[in-house]
Amino acid sequence: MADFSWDVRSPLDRALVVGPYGAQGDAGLALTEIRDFDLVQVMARRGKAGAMTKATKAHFGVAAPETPKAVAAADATLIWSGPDQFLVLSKGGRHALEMLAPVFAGSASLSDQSHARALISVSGDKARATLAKLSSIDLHPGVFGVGAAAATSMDHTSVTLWRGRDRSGLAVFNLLVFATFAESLWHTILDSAAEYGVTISHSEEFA
Amino acid sequence: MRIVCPFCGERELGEFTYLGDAKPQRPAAGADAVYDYVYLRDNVAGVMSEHWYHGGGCRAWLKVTRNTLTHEISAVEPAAGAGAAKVGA
Amino acid sequence: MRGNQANRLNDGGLIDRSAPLNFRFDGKAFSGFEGDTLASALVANGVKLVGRSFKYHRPRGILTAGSEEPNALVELRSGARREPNTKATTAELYEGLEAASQNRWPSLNFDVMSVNQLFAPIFVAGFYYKTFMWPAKFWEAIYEPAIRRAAGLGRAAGLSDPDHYDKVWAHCDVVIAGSGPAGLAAALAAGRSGARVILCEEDFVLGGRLLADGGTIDGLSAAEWVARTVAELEALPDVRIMTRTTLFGVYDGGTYGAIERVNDHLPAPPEHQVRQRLWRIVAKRCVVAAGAIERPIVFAGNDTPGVMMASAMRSYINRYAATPARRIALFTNNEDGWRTAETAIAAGLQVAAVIDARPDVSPAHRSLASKGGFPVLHGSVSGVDGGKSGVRKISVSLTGGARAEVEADGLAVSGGWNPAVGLTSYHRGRPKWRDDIAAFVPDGAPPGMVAAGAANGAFGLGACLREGFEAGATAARDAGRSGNTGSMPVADDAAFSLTPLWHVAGKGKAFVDQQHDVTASDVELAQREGFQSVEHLKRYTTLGMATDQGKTSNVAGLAIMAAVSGKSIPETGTTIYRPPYVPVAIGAFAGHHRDENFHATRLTPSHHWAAEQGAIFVDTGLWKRAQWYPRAGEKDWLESVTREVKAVRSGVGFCDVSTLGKIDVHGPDAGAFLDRVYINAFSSLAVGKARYGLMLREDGIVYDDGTTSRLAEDHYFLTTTTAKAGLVMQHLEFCRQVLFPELDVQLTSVSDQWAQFSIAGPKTRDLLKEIVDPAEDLSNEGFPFMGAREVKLRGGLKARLFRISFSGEMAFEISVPARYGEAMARNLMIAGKPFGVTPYGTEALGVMRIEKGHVAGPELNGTTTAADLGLGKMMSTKKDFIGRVMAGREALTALNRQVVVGIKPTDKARRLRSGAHIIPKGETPGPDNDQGYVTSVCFSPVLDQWIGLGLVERGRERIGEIVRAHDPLRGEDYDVELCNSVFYDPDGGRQRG
Amino acid sequence: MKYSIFSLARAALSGHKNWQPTWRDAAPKDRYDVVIIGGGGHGLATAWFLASEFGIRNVAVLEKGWIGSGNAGRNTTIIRSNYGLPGNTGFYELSMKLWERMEQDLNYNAMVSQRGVINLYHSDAQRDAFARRGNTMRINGIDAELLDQTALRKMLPFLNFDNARFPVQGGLLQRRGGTARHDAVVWGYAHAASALGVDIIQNCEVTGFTRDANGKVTGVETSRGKIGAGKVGMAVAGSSSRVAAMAGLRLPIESHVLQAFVSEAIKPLIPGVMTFGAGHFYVSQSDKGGLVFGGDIDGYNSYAQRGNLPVMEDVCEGGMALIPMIGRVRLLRQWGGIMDMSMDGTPIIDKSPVDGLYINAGWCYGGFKATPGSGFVFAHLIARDQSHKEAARFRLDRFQRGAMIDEKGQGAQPNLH
Repeated sequence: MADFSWDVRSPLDRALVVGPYGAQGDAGLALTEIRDFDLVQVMARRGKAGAMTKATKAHFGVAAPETPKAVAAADATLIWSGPDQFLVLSKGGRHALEMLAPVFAGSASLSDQSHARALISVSGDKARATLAKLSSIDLHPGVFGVGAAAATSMDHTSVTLWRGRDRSGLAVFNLLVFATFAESLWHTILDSAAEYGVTISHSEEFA
Repeated sequence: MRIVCPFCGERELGEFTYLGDAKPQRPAAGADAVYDYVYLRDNVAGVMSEHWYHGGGCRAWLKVTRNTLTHEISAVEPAAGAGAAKVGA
Repeated sequence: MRGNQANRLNDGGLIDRSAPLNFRFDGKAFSGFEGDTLASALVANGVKLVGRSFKYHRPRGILTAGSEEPNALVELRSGARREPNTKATTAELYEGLEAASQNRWPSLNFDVMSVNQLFAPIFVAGFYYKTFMWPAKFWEAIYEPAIRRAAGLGRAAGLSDPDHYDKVWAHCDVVIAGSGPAGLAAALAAGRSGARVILCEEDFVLGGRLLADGGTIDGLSAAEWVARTVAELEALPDVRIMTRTTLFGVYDGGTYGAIERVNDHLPAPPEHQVRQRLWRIVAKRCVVAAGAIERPIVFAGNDTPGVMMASAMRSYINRYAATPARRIALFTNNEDGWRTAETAIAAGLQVAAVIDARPDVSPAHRSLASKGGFPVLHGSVSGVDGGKSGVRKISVSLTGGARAEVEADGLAVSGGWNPAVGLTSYHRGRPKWRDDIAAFVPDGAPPGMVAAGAANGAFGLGACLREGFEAGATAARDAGRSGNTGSMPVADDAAFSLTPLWHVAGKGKAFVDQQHDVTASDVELAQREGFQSVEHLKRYTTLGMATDQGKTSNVAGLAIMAAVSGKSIPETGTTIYRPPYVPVAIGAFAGHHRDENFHATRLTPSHHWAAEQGAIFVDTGLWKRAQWYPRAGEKDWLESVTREVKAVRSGVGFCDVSTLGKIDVHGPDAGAFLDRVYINAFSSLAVGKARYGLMLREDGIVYDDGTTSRLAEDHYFLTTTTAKAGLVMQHLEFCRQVLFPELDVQLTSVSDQWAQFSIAGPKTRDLLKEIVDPAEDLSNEGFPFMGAREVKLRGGLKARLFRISFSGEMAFEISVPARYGEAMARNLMIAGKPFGVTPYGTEALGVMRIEKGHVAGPELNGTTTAADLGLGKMMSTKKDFIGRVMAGREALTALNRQVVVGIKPTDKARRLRSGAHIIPKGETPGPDNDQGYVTSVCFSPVLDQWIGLGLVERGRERIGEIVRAHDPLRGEDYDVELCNSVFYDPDGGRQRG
Repeated sequence: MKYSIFSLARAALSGHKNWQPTWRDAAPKDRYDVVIIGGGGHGLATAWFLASEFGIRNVAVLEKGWIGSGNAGRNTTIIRSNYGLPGNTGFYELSMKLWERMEQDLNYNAMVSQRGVINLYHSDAQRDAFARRGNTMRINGIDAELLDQTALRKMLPFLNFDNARFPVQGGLLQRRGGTARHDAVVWGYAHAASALGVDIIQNCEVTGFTRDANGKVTGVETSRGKIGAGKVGMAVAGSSSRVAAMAGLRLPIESHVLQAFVSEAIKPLIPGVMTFGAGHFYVSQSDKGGLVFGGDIDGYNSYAQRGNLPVMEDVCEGGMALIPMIGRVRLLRQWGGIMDMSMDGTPIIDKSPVDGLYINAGWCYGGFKATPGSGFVFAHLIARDQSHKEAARFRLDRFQRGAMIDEKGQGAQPNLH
């Protein structure tokens, strides 16, 4: 009997080269792929928004976002993804689909997206300048504050974007991008940021 | 053009896909009625109600009231089944 | 250090004399300074002849000092970076700049094509419409090539553009076009209010006309005021000042286009940097403070090098300390033009005379003239002596009829000012005429936009500041910003008086549009021939269609038209204003999206593994898919593909089919929903089963197909074709949200969640047993054909297994979460090794589907019905579904429709080609017997010959008939037999076994 | 006055003072045998064919603005007959043949220039579709050649063959395709029709129809008064629905904006016309030197005659992807025309359900190349009350019958055609 290993590979596994990229000197941008997460799409059933909200509150201790926001629960982030729906993002194994199924039984339909996306964290002085080349959203701090989220597009590709907690006084933007587009979009981000200098890394730590 | 998605806020045209006149209602049956629904258009020169899809965003279908002479958008509302989880809730 | 800059003043100007720059024009070495434009450096070096005109190849010099320049166009840079038609007046000087004059041969000084001037009596407006008609064949062969060679100004590089561009979004409350007094005042008011402001200035220095004309503001010199204002603006966190940036267009929803010339002032962009950047600025309000453009007066010889706009002459002298002439004559019809005489005197130049078309001149100017020792001539310039070496002598028609001559080497002209009404008119608005300034001013503007200062017809410095400041404050307030605007900058207003004068009658060519060589008599000819509408005038004479878009010529042209047609100027009207305000490089609009980055690329989960195997990839929409896997020694693709097919048919193979669209359909009404979108029933599908489904468009034509499985009572897993994945999702959401909102159903795309592989061939089960947990029953009873369920794999990983077959073999499709996709490919290779497992690509996939007679993209071409595809029986008669009613129309159910049929050449050695047409035997091909065509072909290893599918009139009734495959494009015509479209295992025993 | 090099030379001697108006700017009479609504290329061509081929000279062409102010004056000037479906193929070839004799017919140089039109393909599937279409053309007696990449490299070496997201693999070439000077087509038909007695009436907007007791159209109401007519033909492109509504008709048509662009003039760079097969971009170079190019429609119903920025970017992206040497060439002007997009992408030339009213509409963005053919078959229909055989499938009731002519296979979704 053959011996199999079921090793996982991030869709950015090949494209991501840890280290500096682009202009030399102080990097304007830090680009980090976050690996090992669970991501579940939760969609309320017809007329069951109230029940879904209640279930969310009971399970996560926070209400599900009803507007484009990312809400931090103890060990998960609930990210609005459309009317009557949100994504549950958690470290791998925390809130997997099977664990959430009983929570939302009857109130919402669940769909596993854990492998459908890559998660990229964008930060640094030039984070906004870089994202302005990719996103038509206004990311001014007065408009897109901590916890703001958007279901939007970058480079004609759907993404989920939200602002995490600031790090060292600088804004952190998180991006969920579709896995099969991830490598392509990654290169586009690098091209956009090359003039500022980029530090590339990956991590299993959640911001 | 920018459309104020009732769910997402104001967004760039590129996130949306256009379908067309939102006035005709799909008839259940009848060749003439369906022909009319599928093929004939008022082709309004002025204020028109239209179906747009926020496919590059929240995937809601929207009814957009827009002037075809000026492109001015005066109202945007969700399609009946967008956000329907709140129906009766 | 002055180098050879003989016409450079010793001091003054905004140039940095400590930073000399070397450059070449037409191969000759010159020098200039940092802060120069190419034009100012040429002026400083005494170069007067800069270009040749479009039609007559007349010698031309520098007319203006800005982006309205019609004449001083050069080819800038060389090699792949050569930029034709670059305005010397806006090109910043840099070390090593190379420029060449254009539209001349062999040289600027001796241009053979200037012989065209001899034919000028014939080459009038529209002459080409009246001739070159005989003989007809000569047009393409002789006349047109000659015209094309003669036209066209500069030469494009002819090489791939080596530079990069990008595109950026910006958002603000107020965007301001122009940084003259009005623009700066607007920025000040809006910025102080707390508004987010973007100030765009096309020049590389802020200040607009203040740079050349100075003035006193708030008791400070213009330069001091600009410096103080800019410092204040830069200190405001939400004010962004963008120089080298032109706001070129306004689009719906308060979106503005702007082009930033990031690195055009350098020989080449530094590493990692772009050449130019396209800005899409979303602004709640816009203040257009783009100023005004001084307009010429049309007179004979007005295109002679050395004739220059009066304001441009001031720019060269004051801003660049470069003197266009030593002895200057001024021709003006207004007060403002006199400033050039003042400037010339202050710079120590001679003023030869001022020719003023007005009856009176102010006492101050009269005393200036007597102090300066030059005459004031009341009248008009009627001719200019001088050729390519520039102005020598000026003929003047004095009021009252006498004539005079003035010797000068430069002639400054001021015909008044035209507000820059482009931006305000781009939504097809028409400006309105104001008699007091004899100019068009904005009459309304696109929503959110307002004009201020000279752009609005307010020419005084004080008025510009006032209008700009008020517009900025109002814009900020409208955008919800209510901070304290502080005090308004104040300056005096100079008087502005003008006597309109457009055209001075005289002998010789008087140019209206200098770049396109449109003369006053061309305008008159157009009127005579009935081209009186301004749009006809423009199109017939090409007036205003040159690279300057008529910025210096349009108003004069229509004024002359008005005069000859006996109408007023406002009655004559203007043409439609069209963006962009200045020409913009096509590369900038493309940005990052060129070469390999034209569109995004989608990669399958096993892509990198396939690449390691040496797969050849094919573009399928945005996807890269493995097309085949060549092996050493195989001579061509056909050999590889044939091997792959044979391996599957005799053993086992696998193919990544993750590109299929995959949609989770959830909810209590999921089955009812699918019943309405598919022509066949799905609510009756048992849990654990899959079914092939066909969707129509509402017009009854087939839209898409795929296999949909029921994984739970309220959960279906739907697949679409690769091509239609996104569109089907959109269509289903439309059905869910708009057509059937009463149904409780939820949709999610899971296309990227699952890596899906087709495993096919008689040894499939053997292979799967190695991978799947031994507890899973894969037998025909335990997992029958069209079964679908979750299974556990060895090692505990969960997968979905579907017993479906596209190849006609015993086959399964297996899905694992996508990040296991690469591992799955590797494990299939390991597990399948004993069975000779072979990875296969899309070509082998295609071969096997054709052998099986399955329809795909070439048959689902947007015009075929279910019945055309042989799937008519699937259409349920028991329910409504999308497309049901329209599918019943007479022409869609006609008996003579082209339907899918199998096709094979009677000569087994013959290659069949897609796109060949089907013609009955023994008939001459023609539109009446063109009975269909070949849609898909392959070489079938099973049949050992080329086979195909086709859409053929009544094809299924004609099985066995020999017809012609007619392929004149490829010079082929051969007999083929119409046959059953299922070439392989027609009773399906293999896939069920 | 006959136009020729001789008349030009003679006129030059007198300073061009003796030229007459190219067409008579007529005032409306009370009644005409035929009134054509729309002074664009199609309307004027119809009038000229009525007068020259069908002997009907008591004809008026009513134009609400200046002649050629609609799509005739805002297109990308391409002529071709490379269609693949029955109904289209023969019609566009009829039109092409009329282009080939236009200058001689009209004594006006419309600069019909047959420098070739090539559709580029980037995949096997696209090549197969082009092969099908090219063979259709050949079977209909139309020239067509299928070029592979080797041939194409020789012909158009500047295309992006090697560094492209979707490399060019070949193309379908129609050498007889090309361009014509769009405004001159309008002026040429006006010139020739006027000479045959047709009244060309500008600044005359139709505001309604007059009908008799049986509902038959008896004339039109206009901004310049009522004008009686034996028959009324409409050729108003983007305004088709608005004019038809005046007669109580709804059409299978939507009005959409199509943008076009021109670059600064440059020395000859690009021969012929080419269309990108992997994006929305087509281009030719005018005799004046400008690259004339366009792409997809903006995508939503509009009567605004101006284009948006995203489509402008999309077109330029296509341009750069295909011809990377045009990066530094500058885009000079952007404009938009209103297209009468039909539900299958194919025109309608038919009697309307209203007696006496004839429809010529639904040209999508194919109207310019159809100008002479459209005029000819429309004149035929009006004069004979019977469709010309090459226009027999352009019936209004084809949608009811299911006999669509859908070259792109997009169905009843006009913005996808």
